[in-house]
Amino acid sequence: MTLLEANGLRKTFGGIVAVEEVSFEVDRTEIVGVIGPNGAGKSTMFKLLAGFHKPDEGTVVFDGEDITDLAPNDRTQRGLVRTFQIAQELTGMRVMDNMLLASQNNPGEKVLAAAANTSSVRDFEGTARDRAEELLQFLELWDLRDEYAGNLSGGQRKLLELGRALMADPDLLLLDEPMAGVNPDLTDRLLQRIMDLRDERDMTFLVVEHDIEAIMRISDTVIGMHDGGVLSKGTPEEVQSDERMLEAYLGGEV
Amino acid sequence: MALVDLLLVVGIIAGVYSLLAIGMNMHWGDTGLLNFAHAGFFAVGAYTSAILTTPPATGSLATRVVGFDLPIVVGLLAGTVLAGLVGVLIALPSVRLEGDYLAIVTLSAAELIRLLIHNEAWLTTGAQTLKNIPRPLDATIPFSYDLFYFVLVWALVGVCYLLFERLSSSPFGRVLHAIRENDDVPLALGKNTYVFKLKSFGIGAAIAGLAGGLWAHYVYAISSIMFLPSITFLIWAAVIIGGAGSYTGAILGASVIVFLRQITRFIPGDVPFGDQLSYIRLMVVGVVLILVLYYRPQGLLGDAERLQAGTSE
Amino acid sequence: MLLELESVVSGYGDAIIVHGVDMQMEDGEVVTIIGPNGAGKSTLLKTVVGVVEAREGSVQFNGTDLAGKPPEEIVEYGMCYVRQNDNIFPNLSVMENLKMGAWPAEGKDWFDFDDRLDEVYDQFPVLEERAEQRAGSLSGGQQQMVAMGTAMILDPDLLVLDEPSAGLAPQLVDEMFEKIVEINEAGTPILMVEQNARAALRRSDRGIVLDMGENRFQGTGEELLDSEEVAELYLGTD
Amino acid sequence: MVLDPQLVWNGLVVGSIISVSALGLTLIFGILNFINIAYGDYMAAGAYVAWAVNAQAGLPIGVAIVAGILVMSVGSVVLDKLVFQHFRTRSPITLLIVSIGVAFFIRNLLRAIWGPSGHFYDLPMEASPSFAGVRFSVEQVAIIVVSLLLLLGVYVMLRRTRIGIAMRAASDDRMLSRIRGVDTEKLVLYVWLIGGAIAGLSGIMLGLDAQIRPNMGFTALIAIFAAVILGGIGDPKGAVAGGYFIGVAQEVSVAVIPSEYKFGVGLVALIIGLLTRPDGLFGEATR
Repeated sequence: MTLLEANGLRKTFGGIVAVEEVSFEVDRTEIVGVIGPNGAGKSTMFKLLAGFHKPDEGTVVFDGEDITDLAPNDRTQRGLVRTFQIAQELTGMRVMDNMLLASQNNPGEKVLAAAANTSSVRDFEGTARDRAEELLQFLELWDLRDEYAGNLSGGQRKLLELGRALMADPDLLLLDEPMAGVNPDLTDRLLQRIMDLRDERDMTFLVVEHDIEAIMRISDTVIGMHDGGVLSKGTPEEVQSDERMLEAYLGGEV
Repeated sequence: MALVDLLLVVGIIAGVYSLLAIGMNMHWGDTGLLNFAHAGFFAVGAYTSAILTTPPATGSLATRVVGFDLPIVVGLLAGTVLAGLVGVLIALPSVRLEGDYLAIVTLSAAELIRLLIHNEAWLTTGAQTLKNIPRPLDATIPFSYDLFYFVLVWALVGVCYLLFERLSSSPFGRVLHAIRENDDVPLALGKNTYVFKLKSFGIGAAIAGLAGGLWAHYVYAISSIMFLPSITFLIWAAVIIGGAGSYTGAILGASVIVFLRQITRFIPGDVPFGDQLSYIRLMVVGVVLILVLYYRPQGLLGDAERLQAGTSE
Repeated sequence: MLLELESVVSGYGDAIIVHGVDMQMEDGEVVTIIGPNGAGKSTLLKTVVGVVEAREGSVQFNGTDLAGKPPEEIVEYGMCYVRQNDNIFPNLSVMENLKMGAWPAEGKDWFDFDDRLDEVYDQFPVLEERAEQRAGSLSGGQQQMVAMGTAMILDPDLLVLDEPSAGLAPQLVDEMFEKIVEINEAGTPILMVEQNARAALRRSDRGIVLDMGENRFQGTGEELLDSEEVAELYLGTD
Repeated sequence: MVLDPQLVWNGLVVGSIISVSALGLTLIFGILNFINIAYGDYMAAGAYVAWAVNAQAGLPIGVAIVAGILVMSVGSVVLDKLVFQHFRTRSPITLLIVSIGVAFFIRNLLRAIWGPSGHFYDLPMEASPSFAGVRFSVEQVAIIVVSLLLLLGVYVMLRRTRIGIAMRAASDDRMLSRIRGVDTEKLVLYVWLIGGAIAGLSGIMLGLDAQIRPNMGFTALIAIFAAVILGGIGDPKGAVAGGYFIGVAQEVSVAVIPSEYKFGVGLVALIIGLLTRPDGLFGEATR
C-alpha cells in the first residue's frame, strides 16, 4: 500500500533546474534509499518532500492526502518527519529538552495550560520523559541527558538528531545522510535499528545517503538520481548493475 | 527628602523597569526576537489606562474629548491587553524578518506609536501633558503612599516573575527556546513557529503595557516625550547586563540601571559637574553595557555554559 | 620539497579536527587528498592556507614555515586557494574578480597584470567573453572558472583546490579535471581535496588518504587505486 | 496630482542629506556587517564640533565644516580601536547592542558638554532668492551640490580605485577577500575614516537645514535606515536612491496628509519595503 507519492516534481532556482519530473512511490513499511552524485538533486527533492521547498510543478501525496501546500510543521503532525543532514542540535538546550521538544500535541505548549501547569500537562510530560529515556538509552545518550546539546561530539549529535525525529513518532521518517560522520560500529547498529523499527513499529523510511554500501544493505528499493531526475529505480541488485547508474555515479569512467 | 523616601521612589521605578525587562526577556532571552518597540508598548499601556480612568478634559483650551472615568483596575487590565494586541499587530507582518531587520521595523513602529500619541490630541491631549491621572486608593492609605505603591509594584513584579519563570520552563517555553536556537528545527518537529513567535511578542508586550499603566498611575501626568526609544535601549541594557534568558537577571539588570540613573539623587547638587551628572550617569550606562558584553557576555546572572555550548564549531 | 607538513593539528574552538598530519609534496606534482566525509580533508587544506589556524606542527612552504600566519599573508608566498563554495565575489564583475586575484602582486616589478591576464584568458576563454558581467550572474561551471582564473592570475607556486568538481554537472566534471591537468602540465603544482576520488586519483601523481583527522595511506595515484584496502574503505565497491 | 515644486525642492534637500548619511551607514555595514545604532550620534557629534568651531570659536563656517568632518573621521577610527575592534568575532546582534552603548555615551557626552538645548550655525545673513516660484536658501543649494559631488566621488572610488573594489569585495565576502590577500583590518580603517567623515558631513548638513540638537542624528536615523533597507542593505547605490526617494516622498506627502505625519512616510515606506522587497531596490543586497 502506498504511503508517500511524488508526482512529477519540478523545482528551479533562478532558472537552474534542480529537480525535474521526479515521480516515485514509497509503500508502507518499505525502506527506500536515494543515491546519486553531488548535484543530482537529492537534497532539493528531500526538501520538497519535507515541505521546506515548494515545488514549481507536481504534487506530494501522503497517506492519501495531497500535502503539496502544507507547511513543514503540518506534515510532521501528520507523521512525515525529517532529519537534517548537518545535525541541527539545539546547542543551547539540554539533550533531554531537545528530545521532549519533539513530542507531538503537547498540551503544555498552550500558554494557558502551561501557566496553570495542569495535571494533563504534567502527565503528558511524564510520559514523554519515559519515551525519551527509552530512546536515549538505546542511543547511548542517556548519561548525557542533562548536557547542553552543543557540547556533544559530532557522532552524538547525529544520534540525537535521529532520536529527536523518532520522538516525534513518525509513520514515515525522511533521513538526510544519517550515517555521515558516524563511526562504523555505530553505523551497523543504526542500520539494525532502522530495520527493527520497520519490523516492530511498522515504520517507513526514505534515506538519502552517500554511503552506498549501507543503502544497499538495508533498502528494499533504491532510487538513483542524476541531473535532477530519477535515472534508475529498483531493488539494490538491479540499481547496482544498472549501467547508466554506474556511469553517472562514477563520473563517466568505470 | 529622607533617604528612605528616596529609596522607595527609586524602588518603584526599579519595579516598573523590572516589569519591562521581564517582557523583553521573553522576547530576546527566551525567543531570540529583537524587539525594539518596547517604549511603544509601555506608552500604549500608560495612555490606555490614563484615558480610561480620567474624564474628558474640560474648559475652553481642552483638546481631549475622550475619557471614561472608569476604575483603575479596568484601566490597568485594558492597558495590558491592548499593549499585547498592539504587540501582536506589529509582529504579524514583521516577526518573520531576519534579526536586525526586525529590530529596525519594531523601532520604527514604536516611533509611529509615539507620533500618533503626539498628534492625536482629541484622544491623548497630544503634545500637552495628560494630567490628573488618579492614584489607586490615594485617599485611603493611612501610611506613606510611596510605601504602598512600592509594595504594590513589587508584588506584581513577583507575580509576573513566577508566571514567566513557569512559562519559560514549560513545554511552551521549550518551543520558544528552540526558536531562539534555530528556527528550522521546531518547524521540522511540528511546531507552528510563526504562531509561537506571535504569542511571545504579545505576552511580552502585554507586561510592558502593565508597566506603562503602573507608571501612569504613579506619576499623575504623562506626555509623549516620556516614551522615547531610549527607554527601549535602557531596557535592552538591563536585560543584557542582567543576563539574557534569566528572569532574575532581568530584574537585577533593571534595578542596576535604575540605580545608576538615580544615584545622583543621593548626591548633593553642589558637587563639581553637578549640572552634567544626569548625562554622565547615562554615559556610564553605555560604558557598563559595553564592558559587560566584553567581559561577561552572559551577563551577571546568565548561563555562561549555555552561551558557550556549540561554539566550538 | 615544495610543501612539507609535520604533525599538523588544527580545528575549530574546542574541537580538534586534524590530529597530527604529515605530508610532503614535490614541485610540479598533483596531489589529491581523499577520505570519507568528516575526515578533516577540507580543514587540513584550510589549515595549509591559513583560513584555520594551525594549533601545532609546521607547514613548510618553499623553505618558510607558514603555520600560524593569516591567509592574507600566506597568499603572498605564492600559494593560491580556491574554496569549495562561494569562491567568487558575486557583486563584482569578472574583471574586478581577476583584479582582486592580483591584489598581493599589484605594484610589484615582476608582475604585469596584462601579461597574466592574457595567459588566464588563454586558459579560460570564457572569462574574456564575460569580463564585464557580474560574476554572480554566471552559471556554476563558469563561476568555477572565474575562481580558478582569479587564483591563476598570480602565477602561483602552488594551487590549492577544495573539491573543484563539487556541484558541477557530471559532463563538466571531466572538463574540470582536464583543465586541472592542463594547468599542471603548464607548470603549476596542485594540491586538492576531492570527493570524486577515483577520477581525481587517476590524474594525480600522488594521493593521501585521510581518516578521522589522521593520514592513513600515502602512495602514487595508481597504488591507491589498486590497493584493495583503500578501495574497500574509501572508494566504495563498484 | 500636480506636485508643488517647492515641496519637491524641499524633498531634494532632505533627500540629499538622507542619501549621504545612508551611504556612510551602508559602507560601514558592508564591511563590518552590523547595524550601527550610534551612527546618528556620530552625525550629531560632527554637527556639534562644527558648531563649536563656528559659533563658539568664531571661525568661518567653511573651516568649521572641515573640522567637523576631520574630527568624526578620526573619531570613528578611535572608537573602533577602543570598542568595536574588540568585538570583531562576535555576532552582528552583539555588535548592534554594543553600538547602543556607544550611542548612549556619545549623545550624553554631547549633552554634558554643550547642554540639551538647540543651536544654530553662525551664518552670514542672506536673502532667500526664488526661482520659478521656488524659494531656496544658499545653504540648501550648497547641500544639494555638495551631496552630488560626494556621491559621485564615492561612486568613482568604489568602481575605479583598487581600494574601492576591495571594499566592495570585502562587503561581498570578507574571508574570501583575505584569501585573495587583502588586509581587511586596514580596509576597515579606511572604511571608518570615510564613513565617519560622511557621518560628520551629513550631520553638519542636517544642522544647516534645521537645528543642532543632541538627538538630531538619532531622530533622523529611521529615515536613514529606511533608505538603506529600501536600497538593499550594503548596496551603496540603492542607499542613495532610497535616500532621495524617502526625502522627496516625505516632503511631498505634506500636500496629502497632515504635516505632523510626514516622518511617518519613511516608516511606512520602510515597512512596506521590507515586506515586499527584502533584497532592496536593485535586488543585489549582500544578504
